Amino acid sequence: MIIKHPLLGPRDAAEFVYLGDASMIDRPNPNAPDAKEQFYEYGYLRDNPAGEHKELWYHEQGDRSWLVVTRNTITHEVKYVQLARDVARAKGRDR
Amino acid sequence: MRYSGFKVFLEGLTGNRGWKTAWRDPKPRSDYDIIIIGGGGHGLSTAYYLSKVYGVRNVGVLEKAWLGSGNIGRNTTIIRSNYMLPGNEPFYEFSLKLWEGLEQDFNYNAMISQRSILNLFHSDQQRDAFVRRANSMILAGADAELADEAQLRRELPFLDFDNSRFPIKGGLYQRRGGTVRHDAVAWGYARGADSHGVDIIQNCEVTGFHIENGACKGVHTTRGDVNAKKIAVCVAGSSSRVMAMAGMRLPIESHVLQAFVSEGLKPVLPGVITFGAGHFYVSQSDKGGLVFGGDIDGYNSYAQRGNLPVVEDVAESGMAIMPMIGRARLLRSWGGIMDMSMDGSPFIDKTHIGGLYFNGGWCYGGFKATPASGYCYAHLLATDEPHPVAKEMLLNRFERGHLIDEKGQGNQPNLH
Amino acid sequence: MAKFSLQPTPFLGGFQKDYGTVIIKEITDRAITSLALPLGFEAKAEKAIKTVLKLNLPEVGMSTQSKDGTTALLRLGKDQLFCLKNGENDGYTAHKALADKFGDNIYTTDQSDVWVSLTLSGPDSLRALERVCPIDLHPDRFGVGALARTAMEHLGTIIHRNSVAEYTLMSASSSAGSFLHAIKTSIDNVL
Amino acid sequence: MSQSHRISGGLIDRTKPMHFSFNGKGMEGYAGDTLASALLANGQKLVGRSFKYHRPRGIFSAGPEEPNALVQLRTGAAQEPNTRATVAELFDGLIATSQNHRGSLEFDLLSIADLAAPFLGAGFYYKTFMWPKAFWEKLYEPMIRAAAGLGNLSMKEDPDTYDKGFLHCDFLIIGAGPSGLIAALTSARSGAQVILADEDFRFGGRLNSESFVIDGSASSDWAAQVVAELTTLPNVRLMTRTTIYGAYDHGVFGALERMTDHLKSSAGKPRQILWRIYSKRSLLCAGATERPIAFSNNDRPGIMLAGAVRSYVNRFSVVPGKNVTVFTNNDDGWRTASDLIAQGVNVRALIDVREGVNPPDLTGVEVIIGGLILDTAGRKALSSITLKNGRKISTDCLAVTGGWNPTVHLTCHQRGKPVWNEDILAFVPGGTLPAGMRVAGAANGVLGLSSIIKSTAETTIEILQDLSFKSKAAVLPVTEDEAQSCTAFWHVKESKKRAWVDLQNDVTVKDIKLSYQEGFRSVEHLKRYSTLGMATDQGKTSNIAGLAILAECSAKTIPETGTTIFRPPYTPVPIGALAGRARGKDFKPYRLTPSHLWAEANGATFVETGNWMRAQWFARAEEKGWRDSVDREVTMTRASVGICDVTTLGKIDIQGKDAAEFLNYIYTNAFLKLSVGKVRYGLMLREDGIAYDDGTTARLGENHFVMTTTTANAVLVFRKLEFARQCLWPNLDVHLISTTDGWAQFAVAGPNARNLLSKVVDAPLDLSNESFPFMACAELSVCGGTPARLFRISFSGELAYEIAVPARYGNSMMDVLMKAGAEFDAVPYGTEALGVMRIEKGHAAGNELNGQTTALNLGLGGFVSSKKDFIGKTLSQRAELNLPDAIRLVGFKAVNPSDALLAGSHFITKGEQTTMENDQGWMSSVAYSPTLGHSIGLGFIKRGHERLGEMVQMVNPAYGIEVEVEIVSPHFYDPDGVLQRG
Repeated sequence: MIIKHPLLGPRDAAEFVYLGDASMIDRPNPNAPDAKEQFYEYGYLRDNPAGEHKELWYHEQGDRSWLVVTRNTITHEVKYVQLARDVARAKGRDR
Repeated sequence: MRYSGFKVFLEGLTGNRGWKTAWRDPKPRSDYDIIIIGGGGHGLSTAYYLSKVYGVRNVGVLEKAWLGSGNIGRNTTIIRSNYMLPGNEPFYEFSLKLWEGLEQDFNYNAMISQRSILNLFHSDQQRDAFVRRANSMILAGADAELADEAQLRRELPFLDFDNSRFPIKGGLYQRRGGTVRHDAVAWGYARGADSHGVDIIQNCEVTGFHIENGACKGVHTTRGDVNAKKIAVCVAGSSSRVMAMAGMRLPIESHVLQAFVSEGLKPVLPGVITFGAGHFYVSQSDKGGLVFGGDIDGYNSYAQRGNLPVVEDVAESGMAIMPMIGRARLLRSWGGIMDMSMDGSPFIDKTHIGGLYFNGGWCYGGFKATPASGYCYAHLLATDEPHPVAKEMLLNRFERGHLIDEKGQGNQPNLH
Repeated sequence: MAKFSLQPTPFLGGFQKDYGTVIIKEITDRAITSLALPLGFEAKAEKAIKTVLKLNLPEVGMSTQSKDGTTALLRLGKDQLFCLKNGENDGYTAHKALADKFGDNIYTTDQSDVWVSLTLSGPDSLRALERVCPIDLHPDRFGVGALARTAMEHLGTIIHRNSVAEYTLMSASSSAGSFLHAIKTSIDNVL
Repeated sequence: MSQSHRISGGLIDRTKPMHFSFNGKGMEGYAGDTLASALLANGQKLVGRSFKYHRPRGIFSAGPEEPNALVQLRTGAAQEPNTRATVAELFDGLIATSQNHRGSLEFDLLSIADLAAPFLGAGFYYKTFMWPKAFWEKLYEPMIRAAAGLGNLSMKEDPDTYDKGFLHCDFLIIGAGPSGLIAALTSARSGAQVILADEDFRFGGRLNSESFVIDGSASSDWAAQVVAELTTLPNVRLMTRTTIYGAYDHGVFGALERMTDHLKSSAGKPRQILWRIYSKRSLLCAGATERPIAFSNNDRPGIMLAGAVRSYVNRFSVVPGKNVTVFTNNDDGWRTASDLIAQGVNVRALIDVREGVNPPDLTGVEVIIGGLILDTAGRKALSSITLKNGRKISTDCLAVTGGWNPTVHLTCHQRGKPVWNEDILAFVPGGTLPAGMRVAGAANGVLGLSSIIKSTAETTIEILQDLSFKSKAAVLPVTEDEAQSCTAFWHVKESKKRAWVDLQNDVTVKDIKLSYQEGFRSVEHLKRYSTLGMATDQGKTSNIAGLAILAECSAKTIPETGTTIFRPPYTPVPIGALAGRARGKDFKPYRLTPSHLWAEANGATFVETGNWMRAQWFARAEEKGWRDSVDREVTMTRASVGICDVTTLGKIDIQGKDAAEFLNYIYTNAFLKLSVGKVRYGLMLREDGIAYDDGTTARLGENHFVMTTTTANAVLVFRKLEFARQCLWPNLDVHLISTTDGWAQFAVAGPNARNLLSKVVDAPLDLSNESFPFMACAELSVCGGTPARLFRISFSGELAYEIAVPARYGNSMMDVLMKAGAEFDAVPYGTEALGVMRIEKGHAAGNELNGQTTALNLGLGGFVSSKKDFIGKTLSQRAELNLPDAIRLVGFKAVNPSDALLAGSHFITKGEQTTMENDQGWMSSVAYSPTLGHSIGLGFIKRGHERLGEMVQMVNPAYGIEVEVEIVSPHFYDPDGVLQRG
């Protein structure tokens, strides 16, 4: 597979390490009243869709950036790739 | 119709005209006591044990394609019970015991061959972990044997002992482990279940659940609605997709695992061998092909095909321990979808929806579990109580903090 | 007090070899300082780079160098660069000097001994690199000054094109021997 | 002349004769021959035996689809089983032997299986061999395995080397037959980067095998001219002997280039190269594969594909027989007859199954229209055929054609599903093709040379436009379409005896019918039950016929019945090639510590720690075994001072205004208030609450920390920190860079550590306990100006420091430390002594931090802050991770001090049965403590912290050992930590 890095252009997926669903960015607020429930869902439950999937890849053999890759899990077609840091900020992570 | 050597002989004399179909091709009925979604290994064995052991015969198995088309038809055929944790080892040992009498039980030669499985280790730390595991196995009534380097040199002289990057220091044998002709398992169970009255309905895809007031009453399929008192989901590779139709999210990610077979060769490997310093396992089939594999590709996928880096990684690991296979040729590769759970261990459980049961999350270890999975699932379906050897395989274990994490990798499925 | 003194050991013993159409040479006198741009103060950092190094901030995956060739700036990532100082035998001191000049504007880390550096030059270097380097090195896509961080024979590597037929390769110093072995094997296999 | 079947002409080089042997018999061929053509030239018809019935087999095809002519090539360690003679290039000195027979090829004892064939139908083995149970593994299975398989591995290490590489192109053309050459010509002139690859050693494909005329020349001459032009173009890479074997995601292809397989020896160069080709667009020009017709006894040597007969006659100038008969359902068969006549070969008859067709004038040939072959004769080679009217025709070669199947294999490697084309009675590419791929020529179902050329040129121009290359329509060469009419005819239904569909696996029409009869009716069931298409040729010539017969059984059409899907590789790829260089010592890179040279020179034994090689111990001449060395290293370190290279610990430089806050999220314990110049131990959890890694982190400046990780987790922790930095707390100003390799770091431990270090540390650093206490750190210089870092931390429990210098000084530093330590009898110590000392101190390491244990289990609960959030906090609080009877890390010693403890043992409460239910925990680490004079262990046991002083059984049934042990504190040595603070 090839991942089109937003800064570096197309790179073989072998340079990357995969983590999983991009919802891993959404670490819950530990002070929420239902934090335990939220962390359980965050830690363990996945949509695991057959189709478009936003997922985290780490360019370990490259610039060390984490990317959010939107990829189809049936065709493997990559729709777009973003820097995870930008995504996390856009999601409003506060620190 | 009972199969036997005598029958084969008689039929041979009369032009093989008397062989009947191995199973019927029924139409789905509108009502069953239990329907099993998924006509793969686990679904068929569930149907078999439900009908044979628990006396539940009004059972329909709904399969979206041809029976055995899932992972039972695309695995590397290994059976073993070399697990470590109490949540797993008794279950897999129960499974191995069922394998040991299976062919006579269902009157089908699945070529169960207890050729042994050997896990090589290459460091003191690995050895310590294997000793711990060997002792767990023995404590649970399984067999385990630790071999040192000298013994392995005698038994497997073709391994690379002298020029290897990671020296082979020994290995953990389970002599009762081995291989099985995988398709035959599906066929044997299907034939057995069919003979006890189970309807196996192929080309019948479930398209939705009929849920009323928190209870599941039946399913919608491409061949009409089917109702049942209990609905048992058993769809490795599609667990999340199917359970999503019931509104459930699962602690599962689906990944592709590739497997490979070489051209046929005269016998070279005595049993199953796994590499401890890389990702590689190999055995030789009765036809002579080296059947081997390694790690999952590592990303979510529902495509039954893999990519090149893992092929190379597997070949590299293979050459690292047995450089004699360099001139053997890889003949075919394929991929299966593994429902990887968050701790690497499976689920056999009720769901919060009445009448809806779930069996899945077998990662890449479902084949060896086929008999016990079916037996324990049948037990759960028939009695509404978990079978004693499967009592920890519950969906709520992550909320409780009861992890069954053999590899200690945590909640990242692609590392299990 | 100081009756002991320390002698440097080059990671490849100062290896060089001329294969005719390919030449490999270990670089032993280069300081490498990593520069990190503080979050939210990238513009200030860019200005500091201009002031201190007299160089513009290159694009990610590109480099610039001073006219005299003593200083090069490699942009490895959005907020990370390597500043290479040629002719420096003491990387840590060179890094300290830079750190002092940059002050709070840039975070610096000495990387001189993290890497083993080789130049690979000659008309057949591209053919040899084809055997280990996954990056498309066609001059239209990887021109002079371009760089990429990738993996070669399982080893993380930075490749930098110095000229049409000369590359710098940097890989982890602890595995320098294996890296050299990989490059030498590639050359042996194509010549 | 020995080459009894050689004729004139062809594309072989008669100036280069080549000697070879088959089954020890010397033969001769020419450069340009394949082994198959050379065997045929020498009149060798019988070349192998089939898989199941051990029937005599000859050469069936002239290409990669060959099911029959598999040989063992070469000898000794280079022996290569299952090599298709039809693609093996002849070289001088080639040695080939036949395979899969017991006794000689001519008299195979296992051919007795053929007599038992009525009892060995499809899937017979699933129905028998079950009684008595033990006989399966003891008798039946060994018998089956010995008879099965094909060739032999040498059991020796592959003597050749392999290489890999990466290629990038705009446009990859797969196959260099007529369409591939046209595509290459058209695209080359546009300036695109083009790769043209073909598995053959000569470009041209069927142009070399046919008697076509292009632009007035022989088609093979035209091909040669095109190749000559392409050779001059710098943007075109021509790759002969290169099989594109797999299509992977996003335009990536796997290719195998055979570099030395056509040579007697590889001469030290790689035998084959595995290329990963990255293409923007690709064009599959793989041509088509001919298929046979099934009829009784259609498997005898001498029965061949008709197109293969043309190849042998036209390209290799070999006649496969002296009296050839052609059997066809299509016009193509006619060309075989006419080409043979043109070469002066006697054609006995042309038998066309079709009624009402009218072949062109085939002078002197008997043409039988509407004819059928019912049977054949000839034990080891074809001698005659019998027609439906009972007439026998004596013939030594039967050329059979049932039409052509487009070679769609690569189109299926992703999501492609071929579709049936009724016009050409074959599957053509369909469904979703691999990204960027298009298909041209016969592979796309276009038959007829002129049509192929025209349509390929058009497709190529579309592709180039798509890639934004300017391209002119090429001047197309002038040629004609050959006659192509074909009728659906798969097998001779009137045949009464076995008619082979899969020649290698011995699957007959009857087997397919039996499978259907038994309910194996999906294509996949048929394949798996009968083994159709599962041989080394993967059904290239048999799958479609099998499907057609299955369709016939169910009275369905072929497309209703199903399709066959091909998976990679297109043709088998040696495992050695897939591994490339990564084998033996090159399996993984070596990482060496900075003092490696010193250690090597000073008696170190090294051990693999991940990819690192670390000194395990330093043996002295008088020592009898490793224990002697390790005991001495521990004792002398504890008595005076020892030095250990600890460079392998991960080091991460962390800087930024928010670095302290960041670390506070990462570690379970507080880091905000760590003072500059201080080090703190830190524990990390995974987000699921399980302990992950530990180490020390030093604060060198307000915004500057240096973290150490365990050796094993260095990369993983860095990855996790980057995740936290970029994804979880993206607004923190924090920057990470690994400096693991940059600093050589040495532990200097023991009562004399300070005295030793004071000899190398430059002023003004004051090492006194007051100014540089336990857990202090500083940047300084050593040995008169070399920059260094000093940390006062202790893993051994002694007064200890870790001193770091730039890695290039590491070897020298080790030497200096030893010289400076000489007056204290300083010793170097390795990982074993390090391990002993940490067990004596009760420190957890990899065996304890195994990904299954919590801070509570490890006795590190005190490091878990309740005041702040950190990774893993919430989930670590789950109920069942905190049960009262949770396992706890404690120490163990044997009640009888001479008993040895063993890691991996389990614990059973005294008096209880040794079962899993009673399992109380396990021993994770053990060592012989020279300090205490007995074996000690660390382990986990339920409620361990409350059970100090209790005796339990350490059981190790795997080794047959049971030892009574006492639960003790894990801190065997200096439990109050007086020494390390001294």
